[in-house]
Amino acid sequence: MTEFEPKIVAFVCNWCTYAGADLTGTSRIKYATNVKIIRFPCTGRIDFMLLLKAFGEGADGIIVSGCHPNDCHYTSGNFHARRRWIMFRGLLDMLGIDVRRIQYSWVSAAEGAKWADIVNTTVNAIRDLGPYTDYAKVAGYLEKEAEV
Amino acid sequence: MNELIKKAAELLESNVVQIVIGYGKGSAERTRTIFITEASGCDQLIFDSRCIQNLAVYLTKAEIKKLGKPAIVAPVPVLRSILQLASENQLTEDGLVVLGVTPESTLIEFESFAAIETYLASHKIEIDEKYQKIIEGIKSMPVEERFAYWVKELEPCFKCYACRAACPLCYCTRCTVENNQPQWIKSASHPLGNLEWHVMRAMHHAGRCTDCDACYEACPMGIPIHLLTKSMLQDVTENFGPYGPSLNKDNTLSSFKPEDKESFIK
Amino acid sequence: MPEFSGILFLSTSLLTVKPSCMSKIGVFICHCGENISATVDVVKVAEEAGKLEGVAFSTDYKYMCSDPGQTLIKQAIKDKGLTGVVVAACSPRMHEPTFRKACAEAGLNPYMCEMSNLREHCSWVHDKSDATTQKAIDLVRTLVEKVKHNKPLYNIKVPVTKTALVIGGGIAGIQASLDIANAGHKVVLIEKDPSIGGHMSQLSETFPTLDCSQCILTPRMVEVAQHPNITLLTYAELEKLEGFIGNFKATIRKKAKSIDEKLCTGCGLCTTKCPTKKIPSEFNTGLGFRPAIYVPFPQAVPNKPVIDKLNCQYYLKGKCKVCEKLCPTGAIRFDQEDELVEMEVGAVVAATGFNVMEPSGFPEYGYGKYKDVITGLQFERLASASGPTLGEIRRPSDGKIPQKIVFIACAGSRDPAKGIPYCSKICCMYTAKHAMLYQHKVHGGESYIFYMDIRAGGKNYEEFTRRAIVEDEVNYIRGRVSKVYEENGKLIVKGVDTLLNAKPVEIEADMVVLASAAIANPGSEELAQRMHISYDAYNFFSEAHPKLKPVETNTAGIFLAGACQAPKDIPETVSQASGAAAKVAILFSQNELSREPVVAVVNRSPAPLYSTCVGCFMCATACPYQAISEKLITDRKGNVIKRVAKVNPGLCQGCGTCVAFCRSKSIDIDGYSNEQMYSEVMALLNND
Amino acid sequence: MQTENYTIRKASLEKLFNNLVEKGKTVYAPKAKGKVVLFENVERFDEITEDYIVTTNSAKSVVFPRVEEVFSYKKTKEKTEISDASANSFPDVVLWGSRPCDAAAFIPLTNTFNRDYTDIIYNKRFEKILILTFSCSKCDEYCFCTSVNSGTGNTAGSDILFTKLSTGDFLAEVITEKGKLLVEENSSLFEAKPAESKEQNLANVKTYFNHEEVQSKLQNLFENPVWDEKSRACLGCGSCAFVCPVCSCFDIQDESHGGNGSRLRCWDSCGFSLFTLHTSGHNPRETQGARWRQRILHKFLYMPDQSKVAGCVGCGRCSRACPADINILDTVTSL
Repeated sequence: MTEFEPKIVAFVCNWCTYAGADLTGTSRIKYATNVKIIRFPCTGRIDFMLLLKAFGEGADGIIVSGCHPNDCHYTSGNFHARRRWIMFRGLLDMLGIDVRRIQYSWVSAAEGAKWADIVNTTVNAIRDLGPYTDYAKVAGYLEKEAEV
Repeated sequence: MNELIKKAAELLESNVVQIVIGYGKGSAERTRTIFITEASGCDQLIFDSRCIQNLAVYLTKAEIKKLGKPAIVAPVPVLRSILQLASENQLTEDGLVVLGVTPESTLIEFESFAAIETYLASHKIEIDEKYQKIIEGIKSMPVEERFAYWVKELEPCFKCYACRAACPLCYCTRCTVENNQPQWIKSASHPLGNLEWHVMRAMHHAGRCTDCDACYEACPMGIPIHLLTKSMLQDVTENFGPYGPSLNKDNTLSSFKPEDKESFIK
Repeated sequence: MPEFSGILFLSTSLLTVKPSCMSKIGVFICHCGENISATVDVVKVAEEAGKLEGVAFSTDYKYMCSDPGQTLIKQAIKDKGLTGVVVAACSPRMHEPTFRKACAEAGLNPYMCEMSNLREHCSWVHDKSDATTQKAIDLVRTLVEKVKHNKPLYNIKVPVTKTALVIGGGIAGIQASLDIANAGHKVVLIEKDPSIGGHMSQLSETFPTLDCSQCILTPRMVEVAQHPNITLLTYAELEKLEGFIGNFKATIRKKAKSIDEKLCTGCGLCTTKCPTKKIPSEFNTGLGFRPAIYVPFPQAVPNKPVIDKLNCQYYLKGKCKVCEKLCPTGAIRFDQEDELVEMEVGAVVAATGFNVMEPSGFPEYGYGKYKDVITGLQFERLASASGPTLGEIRRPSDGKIPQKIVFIACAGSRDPAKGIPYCSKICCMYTAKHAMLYQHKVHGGESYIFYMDIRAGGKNYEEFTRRAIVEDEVNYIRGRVSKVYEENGKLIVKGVDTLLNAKPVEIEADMVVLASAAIANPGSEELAQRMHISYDAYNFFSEAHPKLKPVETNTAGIFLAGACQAPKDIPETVSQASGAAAKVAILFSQNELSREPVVAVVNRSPAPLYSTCVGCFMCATACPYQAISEKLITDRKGNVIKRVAKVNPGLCQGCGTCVAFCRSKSIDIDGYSNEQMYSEVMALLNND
Repeated sequence: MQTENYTIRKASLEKLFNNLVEKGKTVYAPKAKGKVVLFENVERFDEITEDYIVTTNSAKSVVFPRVEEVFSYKKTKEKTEISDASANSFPDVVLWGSRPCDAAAFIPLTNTFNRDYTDIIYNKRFEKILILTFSCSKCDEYCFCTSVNSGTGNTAGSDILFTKLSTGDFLAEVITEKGKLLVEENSSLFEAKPAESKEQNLANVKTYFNHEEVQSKLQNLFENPVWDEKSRACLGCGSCAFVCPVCSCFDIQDESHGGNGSRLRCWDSCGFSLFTLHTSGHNPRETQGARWRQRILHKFLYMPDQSKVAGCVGCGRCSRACPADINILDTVTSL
C-alpha cells in the first residue's frame, strides 16, 4: 500500500500569506507538495462554505492563512475573518467535524520560513490523523447507494 | 388577557393598525396564529403557555405586509426577534405596534424599540440547564462519535425548510440554498446535503439567533437543530461577552475587537 | 442506447449548462529558463492541460515573459480565438500585469488572463518528482476552472488630488519634497521633530569625499522652507490615513509647540534664559545639553523654538514662565494644544528614516558602563564642528584627547543571536571615515578597527577604505572583540586577530567607538499599520518588489524613500527619494487614474425581486472603507419598492469581506467572485 | 384475487418479522424517535412501536425516495458515458405497519408515475415492495379517511391487512398474490380465521364531507378569498408535501465532481415560493394563497378528474406537521 498523501487546500490572502509563500519560493525553502494554494484578496473574503466544500470534495486538511492582526492590507478584513473562524470552529466542533484538520495561521509577507513550517507541520499532522474517511463517507453517499 | 383584547380592538377601531397578529385557538390542543382585521374579532385572542410560535416571522412576509400596519402580540421571544429585526433594518418603529405580553399574560405597551431593549435587559437569554447538559454531553463525545451522532440526527431531514420558514431571522428573499451559481449547498436531502444545509443555517444565525426554538418546534421530523444555535450562543458569550439582541448595529460577525481571542491561530 | 428513465433526463443540457463548453482557454506553461522546468515536467503539464475541457490551446515555452513568449500568447489569442488565458509561470505578484497587458494588446480583455504560480509555489519549493509535476497540473487546472468564470472587467477611473504628503524631514524627505515641488506639484512635508534635517544634520563629514554634512544639507533645508509649493509642518505626525491612491485623506497631528510661530522671530532669548538647562540634547546624542525651550541645533529649520513639555518647569510644577515674561513678541503659548489637521493628498512618500540600536544588549563592550565607550553617531557629534567639543575629539569622561582609539564594527549587525541578522550597510564606510577623521584631528594618535569583513561596494568606496589603511595608517584587525573593561583609566579591549593565526589581541585604548546597528525607527510598525503598508520582520517598510519596484509599496500611491525601507547611505537615499518623487510626478501627470476593477457589486435581478439583497446592511457595518450605502429602488412614479445595499466603486478596495459576510449571496466581487473561488476549490480537489 | 382470512398470533407476528429479516429483506417499520414516529429501516422486532396513529413521515419513500439517482455520467473532453439507474436492480423491501391510508396512497402515487410516462425506476421499486398494513384501532381529530372514500379497515393497496383483535391476536386479510406467497412461505404461522369480526376492532373516523361534493364545488372556486384567508399563516415550507403519502413533485438536480456526476430527482413542494418561479422573475403562483389553492385543487379536483382517484387519503399528516397549524380538513370543510 502506498503511503497516505493528504490532500490539503490552503486559503490564503493575497497580501501577506501569498506573498510570504512567494518568499518561501524565492528563499528556496523546501516543503511538502500536498498543500495547494488558492489566492483570495483577503482573509475577510474567505467564505466558511468554501471550507466546508473543500471537505465535501475530499480535502483531508485545510490551511487558512492571512495577515497578522493589525497588518491587514484592508485594515480589518483579518479581524472579521478571525471572528468568523471563532464561530465556525465552534460550530464544526459541536458537529464533530474535526477541527484539527483546519489550521489557521498568520503568515506575513516576510515569513517565508514560517509558511514552509506551517505547511510541513500541517501535512504531518494530517498524515497522523489519516484520511478524512468520516466525511468522505457522508460525501460519498451516492456511490454507496449505487452499490446496493 | 382582557386588557390585550381591549387594546387590540381599540387599535383596529381607531385604524391605528389594520391588522392584529396574535394567537388563537387551533386544531386539537394547539394554538395557531390568527390575523384579525375587525375589532369584533379580537375576542378570539388567547395567550397561554401553548403559544410558542414566534409571530415575528410574519412581520417580514410580503403577504402580511400587504395587509397594512400590524399590531403584534409579543411575548419575550417575539420581542427579542423584533429587536434583532430592527437592528437589521427590517422593521421601523412607526411600522408596527408591539403588544407585549409578560409570561403572566399581562399587557405591556412599548412606545419604542428602545423601550423593548430596556425591558429585555431584565429578560436575558439563558440557555436551559437541560440543554446545557445535552450540549455538554455531545461535546464530550469523541469527535468521530459526535460526527456520527449528528449524521444520524440529521438523517431524517427531508429539507422541507420548515426551520427556515418558521425563523423570524430567515427573511432573505432568496436563501443561499436556492442559489445555484454556484451550488453552495447540495439541495438534495442526502447526508452531505443535509449537513451542509444545517451548518450554513446555523452559521447564518451566529450572533443573531435569539434562542426562540421556533426552528425546532417547526421541524416535522423533530430534529434537535436548535442545539446547534444554542451551542453557538454559548460560543458567542464565551468569546465576545454577554449576548442579547440589541439595537446596536454592530453584529457579532459584522464587527470585531482587535483583542478577540485567537489561541487556535498559529 | 439503454432505455432511459425519463425523457426529461435525456436533454442535451449536460453539454450546455457549464460555461466551460463555451470557453476556449489557452494555457501557457513557462520554463522560466530552468527555474520551473528543472523540477516540473513542463511538457507533461502542457499536455495534461490540453486535455482539460474548454482548453483550446496548450503549450510550453522557455521564457513566457520575454518578447517572443508574449508574442506566442498574442498569436494564439488571435489564431485560436481564445476567450481566456492561463499563464503558468512565476508569481502573479510579479508578472500578472505583464501578461494581462499582452492579452489586452491581442484584443482579449486583460481580466480574462490569470496566472498559475508554478515557480514560487511549486518548482522552487519542491524537488523534482512526479508529485511536483502533479501539483503543477493541479494548480494549472484550478486556474483554468477559475478563468472559465472570469468576465471582462474595465478599469475604474478615479480623480487625482495633486498634492503629495511626505512623511519625514531627513535628507530623503527633503529631496523627495524638493523634487516633487520642482515638478510643479504641492507638497506637505511633515516632520516629527522640531526641525527638519534628520540624521544627516548630525553627521560631521560624509564619505567618501569628506565634505561637511551640514554644508551640503542646510541649503536644501532652507530651500524647503522657502519653496512656494512646500508646506512644512514640523513637530507633526501622521495620525490617520484613509482612502486610496490619488484620493487619500490624511489626518496630521500638529503637536503643541507652545509658541505662536507667526509671532516668534526666532531671536533665541528664551532659550538662553530658560532655567532648565541640563537636558541631554537629542541632537548631540546626549553628549551636550539643551534647555526646556529649545531649537535643536543652530541651523534648524524652522529656526523657532518649541517647549519640551516633559521637562519644562511650568508644565511640571505650574510655575516659572520665564520665557513668557522675556519674549519680546509675546509668542509663548502655554495653553496651546495638539491640533488635528485633515488634508486631501494624492500620494504619500514615507521617508521616516532609521534609528541606531542601543548597544546595551552587548554588556561585553561596556556601553553605558564606561563613559568613553560611545556609538558611531556620538562620534559624529564629537567630530562635528558644530558639536559639543566643536569638532575636537575629546573623551566624554574627562575631556582628554584619546591617544589610542578602538572602533568595533558590526556592534549588533550580522549577529542573529544578540543583535540583528542583517548588515547595516553603512558602518564599514563610516567607521573608516571615523578613523580617518581621528587620524586627521589627533596627530600621532593610534586607531584600531575590529571588523568582520570590509564591505565597501560603491563608487569610490573601496578607494576610501584603502586610503584609511594606507595613507592614514588605520590599523584594521580582522576579528571580534570579546571584552572591553576599564583598568587604570584605560579601556582594555580584548579581541582576536583571525588573520594572524587567530592570535589574541589586547589594546589599551582611551576610547572605544561601537558601530552600532541601524534599525527601524521605534513606532514604524504602528505607522505602517496606519498607512496600511507592509513591513518586514525588522519593521522596515516593504517595497512592492525587491528589484523592480523598490520605491513602491504594496499599497498603490504610497512610496518609500531612504532608510525607512532598509539601512542606506546618503547617495542611495537621495537616489531613492528622487525616484519616489518621480513616481509621484508620474502619478500627478494624469488627471484621473485607472484603478483595478476588483470591487464588490450588489446583484440585480428581474422584477419583482429587483435584487436578492434584503437590506440588512450588515455588510455596511463590516466594510472597512464605508463603501456601502443604501440604494432605494423605486418605480417610475418614485415610490420606493425596495431598499438595498450599494457599493461605491470609488471607495471599495476589493477586500471582499462583505462578500463572505452576505448571507443571501447578494454581493459579489469581480475578480474573486463566488463562482470563481468555488470553481477553484472544486477543481483543485478533483484531479480525476 | 379472492381475499383469504387467517389468524396470526402475536408471537407469530414476531416470527414472521424475523423470517423476513433473515431472508434479507429490508424492513421499514414505525420506530419512535423523540417526539415523532418514523418509518425507518428496522432489524429487530422490538424496535417497532405500536403506539402511533400514523407515522410522522409517510411510507412513500420506499418507492419514491427523497433523493433518487436517475443516471450518472463520466465526462471527458472526447465523450460522455452515461449509466442509467433504471437498469439497476432494487432491494426487496417490506413495509411493515403501514395504515390503510398509507396503503391506499400507493394507488394515486402509482397512477402519477404511470400516467403519461411509465417511470421505470418507480415501477421497479414498487414491484419489490410488500405492504403489510395494520388497520387503525385509534384515530384523532386530524384523521378523515372516511371522507375520502377510505376507512380504518380499508384493504385497498395492501398485500396483507392485519387487524388487532380483542384477544391480542391478529386477523390477517390476504389481499394480493404477493401476500399469498408470504402466507405460503410462512404457513405454520397462519391459522384459521377468527370468529371475531374485524369491524368491532376498528377506530371510528367521523365523515366530515362528501368527496364528490367537494370536487364539484371546487370547479368554480379558483378565484375565491378562502385561499388567502386559510393560508394566511402559511410559512411557505414544504412539510405538508413531504409528509404527504401522495405528493409526488420532484426537482432535478445535477451533482458533479470534476468530470463525474449524477442527475438526481429530489422531492419538491408546491408550497415553496420558488416552485413556479420563472427565470424572467415572473411567478404565476405569486402568493402563498395561490400555492395553497394549487395544493387543494390538485388533490381534490385535478387528480380525481384525471385518474378517478382522490389525491388525498385523509391521513391528516400535513395538518399535524404544519408548523403554522394550517389544517387541510378545516379548509376543505369551509368551502
